[in-house]
Amino acid sequence: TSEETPVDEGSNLKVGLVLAGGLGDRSFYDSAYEGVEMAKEELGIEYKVYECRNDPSLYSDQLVQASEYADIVAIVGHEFFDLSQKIPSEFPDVHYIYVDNAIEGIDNLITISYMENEGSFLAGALAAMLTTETSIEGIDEEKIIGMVGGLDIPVIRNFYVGYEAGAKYIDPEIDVRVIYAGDFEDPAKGKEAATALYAGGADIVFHAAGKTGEGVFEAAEELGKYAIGVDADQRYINPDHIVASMIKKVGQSIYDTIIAIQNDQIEKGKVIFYGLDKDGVGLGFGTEDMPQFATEEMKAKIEEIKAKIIKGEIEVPTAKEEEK
Amino acid sequence: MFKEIINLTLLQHTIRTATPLILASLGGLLTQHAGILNIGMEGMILLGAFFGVVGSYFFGSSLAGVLLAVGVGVLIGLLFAYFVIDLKSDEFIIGIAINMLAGGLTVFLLRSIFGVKGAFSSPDIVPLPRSNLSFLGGIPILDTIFNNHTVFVYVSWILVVLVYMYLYKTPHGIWLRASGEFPEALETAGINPRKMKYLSSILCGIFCGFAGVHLSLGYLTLFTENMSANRGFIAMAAIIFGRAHPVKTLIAAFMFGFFDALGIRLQVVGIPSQFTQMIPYLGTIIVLFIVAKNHLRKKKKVLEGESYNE
Amino acid sequence: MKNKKNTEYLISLFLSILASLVIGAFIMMANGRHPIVGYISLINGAFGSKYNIATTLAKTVPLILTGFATSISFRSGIFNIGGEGQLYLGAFGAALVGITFVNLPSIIGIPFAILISAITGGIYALLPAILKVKYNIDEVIVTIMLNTVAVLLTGYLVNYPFASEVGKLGATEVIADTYQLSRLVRLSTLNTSIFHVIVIGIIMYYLLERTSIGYEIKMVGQNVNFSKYGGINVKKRMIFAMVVSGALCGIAGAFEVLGVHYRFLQHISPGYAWDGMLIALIIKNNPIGVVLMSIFFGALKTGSISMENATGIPSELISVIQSIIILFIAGEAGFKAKIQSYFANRGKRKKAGEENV
Amino acid sequence: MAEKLIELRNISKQFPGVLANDNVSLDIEKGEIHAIVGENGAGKSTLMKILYGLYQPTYGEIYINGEPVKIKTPLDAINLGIGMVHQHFMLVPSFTVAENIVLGVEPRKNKVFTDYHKAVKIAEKLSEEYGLKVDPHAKVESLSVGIQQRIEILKVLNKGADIIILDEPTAVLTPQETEELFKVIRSLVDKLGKTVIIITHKLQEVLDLSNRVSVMRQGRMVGTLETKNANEQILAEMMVGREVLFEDLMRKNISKKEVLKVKNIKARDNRGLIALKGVSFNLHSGEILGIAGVEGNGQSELLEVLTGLRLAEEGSILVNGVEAINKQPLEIRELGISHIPEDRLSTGLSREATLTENMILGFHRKEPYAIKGIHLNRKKIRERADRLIKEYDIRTPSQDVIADNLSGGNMQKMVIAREFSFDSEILIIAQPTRGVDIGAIEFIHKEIINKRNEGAAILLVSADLDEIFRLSDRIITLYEGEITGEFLRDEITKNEIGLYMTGKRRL
Ligand SMILES: Nc1ncnc2c1ncn2[C@@H]1O[C@H](COP(=O)(O)OP(=O)(O)OP(=O)(O)O)[C@@H](O)[C@H]1O
Ligand SMILES: Nc1ncnc2c1ncn2[C@@H]1O[C@H](COP(=O)(O)OP(=O)(O)OP(=O)(O)O)[C@@H](O)[C@H]1O
Ligand SMILES: [Mg+2]
Ligand SMILES: [Mg+2]
Repeated sequence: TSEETPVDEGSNLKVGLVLAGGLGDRSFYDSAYEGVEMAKEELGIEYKVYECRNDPSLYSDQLVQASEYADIVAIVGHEFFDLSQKIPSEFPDVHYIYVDNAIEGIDNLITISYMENEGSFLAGALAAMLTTETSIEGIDEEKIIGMVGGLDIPVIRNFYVGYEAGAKYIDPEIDVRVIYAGDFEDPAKGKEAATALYAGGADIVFHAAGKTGEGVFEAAEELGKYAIGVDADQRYINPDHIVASMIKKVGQSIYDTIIAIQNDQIEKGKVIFYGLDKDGVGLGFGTEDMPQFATEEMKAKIEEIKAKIIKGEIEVPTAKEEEK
Repeated sequence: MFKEIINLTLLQHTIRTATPLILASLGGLLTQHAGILNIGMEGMILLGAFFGVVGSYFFGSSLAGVLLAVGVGVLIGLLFAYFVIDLKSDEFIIGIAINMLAGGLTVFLLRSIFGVKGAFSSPDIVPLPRSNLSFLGGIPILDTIFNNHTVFVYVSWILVVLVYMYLYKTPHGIWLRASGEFPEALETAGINPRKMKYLSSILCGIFCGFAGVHLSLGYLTLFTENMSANRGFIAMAAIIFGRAHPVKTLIAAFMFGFFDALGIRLQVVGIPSQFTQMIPYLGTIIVLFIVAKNHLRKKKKVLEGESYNE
Repeated sequence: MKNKKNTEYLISLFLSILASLVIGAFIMMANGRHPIVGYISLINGAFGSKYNIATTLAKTVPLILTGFATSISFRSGIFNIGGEGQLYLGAFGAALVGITFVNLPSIIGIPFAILISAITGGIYALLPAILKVKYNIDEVIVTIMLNTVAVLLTGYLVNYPFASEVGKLGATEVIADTYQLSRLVRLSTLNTSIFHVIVIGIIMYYLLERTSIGYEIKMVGQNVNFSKYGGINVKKRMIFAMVVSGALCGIAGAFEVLGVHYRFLQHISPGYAWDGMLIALIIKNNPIGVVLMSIFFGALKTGSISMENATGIPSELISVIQSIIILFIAGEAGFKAKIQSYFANRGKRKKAGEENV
Repeated sequence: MAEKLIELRNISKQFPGVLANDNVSLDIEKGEIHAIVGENGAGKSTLMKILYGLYQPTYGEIYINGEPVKIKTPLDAINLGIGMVHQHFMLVPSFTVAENIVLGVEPRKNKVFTDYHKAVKIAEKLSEEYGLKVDPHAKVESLSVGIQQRIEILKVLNKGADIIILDEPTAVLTPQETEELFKVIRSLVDKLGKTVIIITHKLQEVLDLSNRVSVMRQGRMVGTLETKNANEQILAEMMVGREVLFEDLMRKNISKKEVLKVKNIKARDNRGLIALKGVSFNLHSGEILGIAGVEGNGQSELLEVLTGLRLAEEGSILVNGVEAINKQPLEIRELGISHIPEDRLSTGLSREATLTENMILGFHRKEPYAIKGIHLNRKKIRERADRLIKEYDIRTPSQDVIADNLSGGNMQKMVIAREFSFDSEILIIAQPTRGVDIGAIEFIHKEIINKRNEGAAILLVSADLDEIFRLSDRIITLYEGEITGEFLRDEITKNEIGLYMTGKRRL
């Protein structure tokens, strides 16, 4: 739904935010929304949001309408892979920011690609360290951790391979189990999936499943187990059972790019990879007032791993390679 | 590995997943008996889920949530009945329209009431109480299976019995069935079939309301858009499967729940999720097929039973 | 006399749409929106420019096809609720052709892809049809189940065996250029499939209204005993209707691939088959009505999006209004009867006619 | 004169397009048997449905014992002591006899639950009292029309009705059943002082049973007279509005050749029970072979086997030497067999379809109506429909009316028109005049005889012995799936044949 914003004297730069899905997922799309909201606060731009609610018959039209409205169009969702290569050339004066894929060589298109596998690697490492931390209530010494995915699609698998690799990095014989709920919008399914994982011995379950993830958190609370959030820092939803979140700074990166475009400091037609290096992905431990489950050593370990990944000493696999 | 799949949690999962299906399908089978196919259950469940949260959040009591959901259920049941029975509109269309209405309305109200999109959860939402059947404490297996469920799990089982008694053991229930099978016969007998049809539709609204509340206040403690997630349609399948008989429908609902639980667990063994998720659906078709085949065989047997030359 | 009935129906149809728009207006006002502004931008969004008209028409393509698919199956008294699944498989079939036989020329390739999609869709509908006529298994439940199965199956195919190399998509590779139906209006997805649809529409109208097969299908749907007695091969007609229905849905899927996305996407359909079913039901399976109603639905969808973007009237509101429109259209006959009997009652006449015992 | 129990004053009923009752007035006296006769569509059922509260009159009032009454629903009627047995039965198929009898007034235990045992008791007691034998536990769907008739009557009696309306009760009954029914009716009136209104088409019955008779024509009341002053001729003329003469049907004798040879047919009914135990007969061109038998002795199954609607387990059917056993209905039609089914509503026509559509069935693939068997030629189809409507005097506003709005008789004429127009060599005709009025009966009988005289071979099944005797050249009797006798028409009397029909005597 489009939020009308009062035309602001300072600048009347217009941003159109096109979402493959819809707002209210408390993760991916909401995070992108925060980006433009921030831009409005800080830079006084105005914006409209174009939601496609996962309806393929709207992708093209919404993108076109956004292009007609805006100076900068931020496209969010891998679903736009084809359109992002067609539409921009039709609107040469509009700048496009395409989030969550990698396309090169189109002058007015900058793509932002996140290394979700890198972030997930850290999440996996953390989970692996926690799952034997019997000092924490509800955790046993069994070396089992879990993940609930929304759909079995490349992006989500990318989360998984990173998560698994991270865990194995800490402890090779750790057992990492994944369940795909088959839906991004069915928390009940998410809860059952998580419940099954917890029942199977996992104490910590990472989710990459949008609204379905809400059910994972509920299961964690109900069974006195623990969960790791995704995309946004979701700890606030339930600080006592969500130990951390794998953050994908979609909003931040969109915000940065908008500034870059404004100040014209952008190399045209480029792919910007947001990995651990640019803090595009990472682990969030919430705010100070929240109980911290991860000990300082753990956090230190995480930092060490992070450094190694950035230096390239640790090779984080991606979904595509896995399939080979 | 085997114990990963077949264990008590499988049964718990089955029960939990089946409950909303049972509740909704009990409502749907009443309209079925009254000669109305109600595919509006999906929307009715969604509305129940939403208003359950509303009531619980604002009045700080899960009972209030239930009552509000029931109230809305009655209204939507009346709406459905008015169009299908009085205006003689196509029940398919009205059902679909109700699903659309529920989809739009809940999203819209979610925003105008709670100012959020997508999902609403809050510690102020009071969940439904959970059972604590201490007398089961002794027997661990029964305890894990039957204890610590939300009230509606038990309500659904009780309702199965009540609905059965009503339909087959009371005059009123007999009239309801007659109103579907041969309304004219009922009318000439001095009973107004219209009233019976209305009643069935209102009860359906209420039961679907229960199903919704169970989702948003029992099973979970939150509301998300489209959280009914096709349960209305599966409930309808259960009704058709159980030939609108309360007990058979209950069995069908449990079957769905079981296949669903099985599917999720089989993923752990490494079967691609798309296939494990097919299990409930393919399973249903296969079971239907087996049932039908046996039925035919039985019929043949009857035929061979008796011979011409006596 | 028949035609008089039809025009009468169209008029009251129009009136009921009007009535529901008025209600919608009140809803908007209750939300502090200006209904006039809203509706103008709605109409404008649907028909305001060449691009908008094109976008509207583009949306009607799958609706018309799935609408006809429903008409023919419901007419024969067998209920194909499985259009969505047939559409998915048809779409995948077409995509498969498009990525496999990459060097077929368009004149051969495109019809071939369409044919394959029709066959896959048809076969997928054949299964429930056979279960129905041979084992008397309810086709509604089977087709509903098969919908999900198809979505999951194609979901697997495009994520593993046929996953595209680039772009993190749950999708097949892009089909060869020779298969891509050309676009008709700049920026819009309207493509030459619309012409195919016109042809198919004419064929369907002819089949249903002007041929002995269409007649037999109609009779079978009305009274099976009568049809058997009259020498119609009932099972055959039901299967025939179901398969044609499935084929049409498959073709609808093919056009999404060949004309819009140029590859098979996971979740390629937002529920076209359901809308198509709705349309066919509303219009009582009348072939011409299906086309008009599809355009109306397409316009509503396109228009509501533009309206949302232009005025900020939330689209949920539109779907609320849309469901009210549907309620009113469905209630049309009933309302008419009620109003008539009301006037009949005035002047101390007692009501007549509507009882049916 | 006796006191007036019911007065219907100036009743009019307007249906969309039809004025079913036009200012009709009728008095019913206490304790009388009042017959109402009239052609199909005359408005008899409508008038009675108004009295029973199923329809509201457009104009007019109803008085009972001199008091004006409003009968808005059947419940009002029931409370006024009115009961009605409908032309088309009002029984719930999947319910048991007992459940149907007590429907609406179920006995209860502890206020809430149905007391099924009590219901059974009630059913048994009633069938005792009135000598109408029924099995309370049987499901209605599995029962013959005769039995269903009884249940309907018991249902009415159970509600304590003093005024009993019977709408064409005998249309579906065998002679024996009719006699029993009349006994019951008389005892109801004589012993229990009940009042009976009976609609029928069979004038002989009127004369046998009623005290007074009212005649309706085209929605209007022609008049009421004491039965003792009436005879068939008078009534018939009042009904049809012109002279009807029952002249004997003239038969041409023409060369007979065997066209149908049926050997040793064995088949089962829907419940899987044996219905035909090896039936054999043959049929010649230019003859009418009547099958007499009490309903439910295999007639239906025999017809279905002959027309390909039911599989036989053994036997042979030679049509001009071509084996036709267990062939598809279409193939059998193509061999030259036309069929007028016994149940026109469920088999003979589609109620939702227009006359046009109903009358083209079977021709819809034939030139010139379907070019190359596919393309429908509307012009020709409509012309044909109009022609048949005239030829067979089908009373309808237009051919675009749906069949459901025709009255029973006209529906039947439509079916006959379609089947006769095949000009098939063999005609299989079942219950051709069931629920049809005299005018139409005369017409239909003539048509049948004409067909015969033109050389068609006709197999006639009828529950109406008069009809069998009037039309047949040869008669065979069917009892429990076996042929118990075969006679030339003038070899045997109605009474004698009754013995064969009930298996008391065999050849
Ligand atoms: N009811 C009928 N009356 C007369 N002829 C028929 C009838 N049904 C079929 N036929 C003839 O038998 C032929 C074969 O029957 P069939 O129903 O297969 O025809 P069809 O409609 O072409 O088949 P399909 O619908 O599968 O194409 C038809 O082409 C037609 O000539
Ligand atoms: N519900 C109805 N709607 C419209 N027309 C009706 C309805 N019921 C009866 N009619 C018409 O009213 C007229 C009288 O019908 P009715 O059934 O009373 O005739 P009837 O005397 O009972 O004929 P039959 O002896 O065949 O039963 C007929 O023309 C019939 O078509
Ligand atoms: Mg552990
Ligand atoms: Mg009548």
